[in-house]
Amino acid sequence: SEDVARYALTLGDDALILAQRLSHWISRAPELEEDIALGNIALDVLGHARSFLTYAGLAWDKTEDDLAYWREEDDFTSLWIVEQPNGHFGVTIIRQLIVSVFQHLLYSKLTESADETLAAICAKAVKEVDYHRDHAIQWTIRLGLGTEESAAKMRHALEILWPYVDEMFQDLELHRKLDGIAVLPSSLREAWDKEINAVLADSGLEIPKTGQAMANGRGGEHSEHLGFILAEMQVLARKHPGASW
Amino acid sequence: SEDVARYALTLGDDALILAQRLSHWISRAPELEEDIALGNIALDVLGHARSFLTYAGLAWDKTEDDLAYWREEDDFTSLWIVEQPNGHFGVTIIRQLIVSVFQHLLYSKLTESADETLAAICAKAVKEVDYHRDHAIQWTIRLGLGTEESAAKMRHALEILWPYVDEMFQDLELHRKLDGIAVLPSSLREAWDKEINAVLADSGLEIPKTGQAMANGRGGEHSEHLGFILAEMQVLARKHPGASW
Amino acid sequence: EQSQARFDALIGKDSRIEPRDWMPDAYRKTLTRQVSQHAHSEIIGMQPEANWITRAPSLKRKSILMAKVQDEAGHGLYLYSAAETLGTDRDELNDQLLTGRAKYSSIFNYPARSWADMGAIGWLVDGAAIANQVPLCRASYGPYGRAMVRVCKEESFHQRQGFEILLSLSRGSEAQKKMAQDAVNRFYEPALMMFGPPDEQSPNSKQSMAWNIKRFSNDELRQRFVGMIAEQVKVLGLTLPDPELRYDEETKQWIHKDLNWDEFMAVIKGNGPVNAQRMERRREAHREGAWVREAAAAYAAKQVQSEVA
Amino acid sequence: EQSQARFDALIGKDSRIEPRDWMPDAYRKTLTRQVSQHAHSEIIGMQPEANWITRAPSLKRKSILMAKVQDEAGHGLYLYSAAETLGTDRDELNDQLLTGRAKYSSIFNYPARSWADMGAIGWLVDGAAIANQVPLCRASYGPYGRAMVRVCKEESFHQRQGFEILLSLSRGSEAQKKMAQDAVNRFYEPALMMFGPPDEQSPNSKQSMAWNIKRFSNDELRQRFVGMIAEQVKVLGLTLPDPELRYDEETKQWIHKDLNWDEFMAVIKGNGPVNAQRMERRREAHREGAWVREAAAAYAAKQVQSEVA
Repeated sequence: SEDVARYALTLGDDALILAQRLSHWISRAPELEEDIALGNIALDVLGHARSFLTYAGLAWDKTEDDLAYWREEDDFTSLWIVEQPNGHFGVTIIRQLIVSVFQHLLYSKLTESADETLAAICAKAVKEVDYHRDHAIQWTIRLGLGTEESAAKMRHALEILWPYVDEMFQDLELHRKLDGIAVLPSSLREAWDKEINAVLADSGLEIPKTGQAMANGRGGEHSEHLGFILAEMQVLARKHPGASW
Repeated sequence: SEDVARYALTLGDDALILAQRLSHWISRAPELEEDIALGNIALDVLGHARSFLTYAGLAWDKTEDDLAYWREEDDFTSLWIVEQPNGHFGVTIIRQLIVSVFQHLLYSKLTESADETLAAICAKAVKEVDYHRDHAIQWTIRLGLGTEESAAKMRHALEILWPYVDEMFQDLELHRKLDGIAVLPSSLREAWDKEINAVLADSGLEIPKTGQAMANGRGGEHSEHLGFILAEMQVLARKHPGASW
Repeated sequence: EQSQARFDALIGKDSRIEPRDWMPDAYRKTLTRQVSQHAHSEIIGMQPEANWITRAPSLKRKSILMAKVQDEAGHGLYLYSAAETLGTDRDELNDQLLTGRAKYSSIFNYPARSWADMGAIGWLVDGAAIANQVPLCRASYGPYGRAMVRVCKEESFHQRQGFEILLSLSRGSEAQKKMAQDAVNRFYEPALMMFGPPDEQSPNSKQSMAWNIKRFSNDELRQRFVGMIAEQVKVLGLTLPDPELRYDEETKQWIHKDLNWDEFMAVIKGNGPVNAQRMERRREAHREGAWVREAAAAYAAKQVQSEVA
Repeated sequence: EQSQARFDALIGKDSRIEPRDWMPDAYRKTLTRQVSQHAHSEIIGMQPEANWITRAPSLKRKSILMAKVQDEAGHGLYLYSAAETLGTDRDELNDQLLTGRAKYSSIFNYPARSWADMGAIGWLVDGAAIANQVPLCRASYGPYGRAMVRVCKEESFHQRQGFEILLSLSRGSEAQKKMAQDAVNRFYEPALMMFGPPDEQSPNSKQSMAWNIKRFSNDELRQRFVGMIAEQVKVLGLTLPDPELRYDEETKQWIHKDLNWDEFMAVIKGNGPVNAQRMERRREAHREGAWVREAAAAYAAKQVQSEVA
């Protein structure tokens, strides 16, 4: 149904924008192993985006590329957290921690979705996200406990990214309509809090005292970053309407 | 003539891309006074770009905006030095030093161009560039002699930007054809070297031992940066072909 | 005692208080807070517009926008200078901003999502600012009043430029007109809230009026502003997102929809869409610029030494 | 003496030298240089392609490109490992790269200006690399030869992907075809120069061949490569920018245009279009990542301590 497509679109957009952000690390990481790790994660996440977008596109007779390259900013439904800049490595790690723990919980539940395609996509994706989550956790601990400098950078990363946490858990009308198919984001909050609290405790870090941004990416109201991300991502495709590559 | 237009285009493109780079500092400078100073410089340089492009466009019945927003990367003729990223403040200052000393010499000579429009544009521009040059020189001295850290950053800035110096002084067939109208870039080299050497000596800095990049911006062969600069600069205009703003 | 009497007399005959004059601590404190908040607002207010400089759709608009953002930095400078005459230096004021102890106008915590926002910000946000600020040109504290004269002159220029941006868009393609309407829809209510809470909930206003800092109440200023934009929007060929808006002939008042003061309070508390981003940009610029400021200071110190030697 | 004899015997019967085996210093040094240069080339070679990941024109191509650049990082890792078996550790090898003491393939000092360069790099650059590397799978040094087997497998996959990119473009719109031809024009000559100077100017080759590291001369390899691409370019519907190119039946040799060895030498010396940029990107990543590596090391040290305690 179109509702399922709209739901798949939200999952696809998050993954697409996150992959775009992560891929910028390739050839710029702190060490070669991380060029590979972040690149692998980006590649996995791009794969999830492609699956979700391809599935969503069926409802409107659109391809993954139609959806990725030919929508305008306010047609995108990505969360603000995935739009946030890479910053230094610690910022990227904290963003990964926040998002991959969330995605892991979400995709795990979605493997039981009444929508078989969504369940199948998530069954594959969840195994990969499990690794992303582990990668983020290990680095959070390492940098949280490493040096004074790294701990300070991690605290800073938490401070600048924390405002975008609540948005992930906002229930929409769409979620409620898709009972049995979609997962109510709010239902994941408790488990997410528990896991994040445990990781931060293991890392000598704390939940920062920041406000929460009035973010409404699902409604097409995006952070100021998305316009720049899309300008770069879409520039070539848009110069050649109708082209095959 | 079309040759004069092509020459004006080269001057306009340098200024346009430099203005685009500089304008990114606004709201990000090390102190409020520098937000204003760099912004003023960017605004001046954009003004020069507009004058040169408007004049160039007459030959092809194009507006400044046609030329700025609707040409492809390989139609641009900017030098690689102006395409280089802002980096930290010291990189921007050294780029300004290299370019504004060059432009000051160039525009000064062009005030005597047999082409009256070019002469008039440059007569106005040279006064402004004189200030840009002074701004760059003062900061080069201040940062070169300030702290160990600032001196190290300035040495680094010189190293990464020096490879793009020779390109500025390359004579083209176009310059030779426009005898009395254009200035042969090579004719400025001696004065430029002298001035730069003096500034670096006053700043406790030296000309770095780097290679020279095979740069051919005038021929439309650009650094890898220009594509990104144009994607951002042109994105909005290109979404609305034929629109007025 | 005598000082207080002299101060009261100056206020009483609507004269100006100057930096060298004695003034009550509360007056100094109130003014320092107000003037520095105003300065901070100019500085933070550069960000939504800076966001579109590199993407401005014509070189003329790019140039105008750059000049405008420059002016805002300039306003920030005058206003910090005015605040400094009250005895708090700029580093301390800046520190208050960076640590979140000082506020700035909450309107700048909304993102500038489209080019049309450059129009809406100019027309509505600068428009509201002017309505607020014109009376401040007569503020009892001399340096503030004089700074405001200069600021207001430039702001009204900016407002006209904003209006022109919207006018061009509304006369343009369907997509452009839609962009303009969308921007007006988003900025209308936050702009109306720039005048602050309704009078009955604004306890500080009375003292400020007694001191001849504030000349009109929040609601009075909001009325003037709504009346003005209700007329101008017709020229623009756009609509205000307020179906209830009308002029009530009986009460001689503009009736507008209820404003979302819960949102206003949330934004002030730090929970607006881009509070975190705005603050981090400021902090980042400060952090990244530290070595430059240190080097400049070290160089200046060496110069002094060598002159002495 | 005895060791040398044993080494010579192994080489003589075309057997493999393994890390534990004795080997002449010159052999070790030559191999260390060659293997680490190869590793560096993989690492620097990521940059021109990384330049287009964020702008790839379809998600499928983006995905393939990301996987390719990943593979290159992986090749870098195997090759550094192979080099380490010769007794120089990775930090030292990396330091040689960052300080400019070590070289990398000069082809990567040309910019990737358009999407079609992703095709041309895959088809021509990886193609030339494969022609060079397939014989290296039989290199006398075991770890190097085995690493090359793995590398070659993936490279030939990359080459096919590059070919496919160009094929799609050449069958596409006029603009796409032009983009493809332009990329081939720019990469043809630098790719031919990847095999190194003509044999008569390549003094080191002889020793490498005697040691069973190199199996064919520069010119022999270049011949094979030119022959291959001269055929393939027809399938692409593109042309090679070499009007002189022909197969001479008499000499059984491909005749190609004179290559610009002055440019080649200039690029090697650091004066190519993007040498400075490539090196700075590597240095920047190293510099910006220092705190991460330090923290990881500090954490690892603490773990060891707590295990001991």
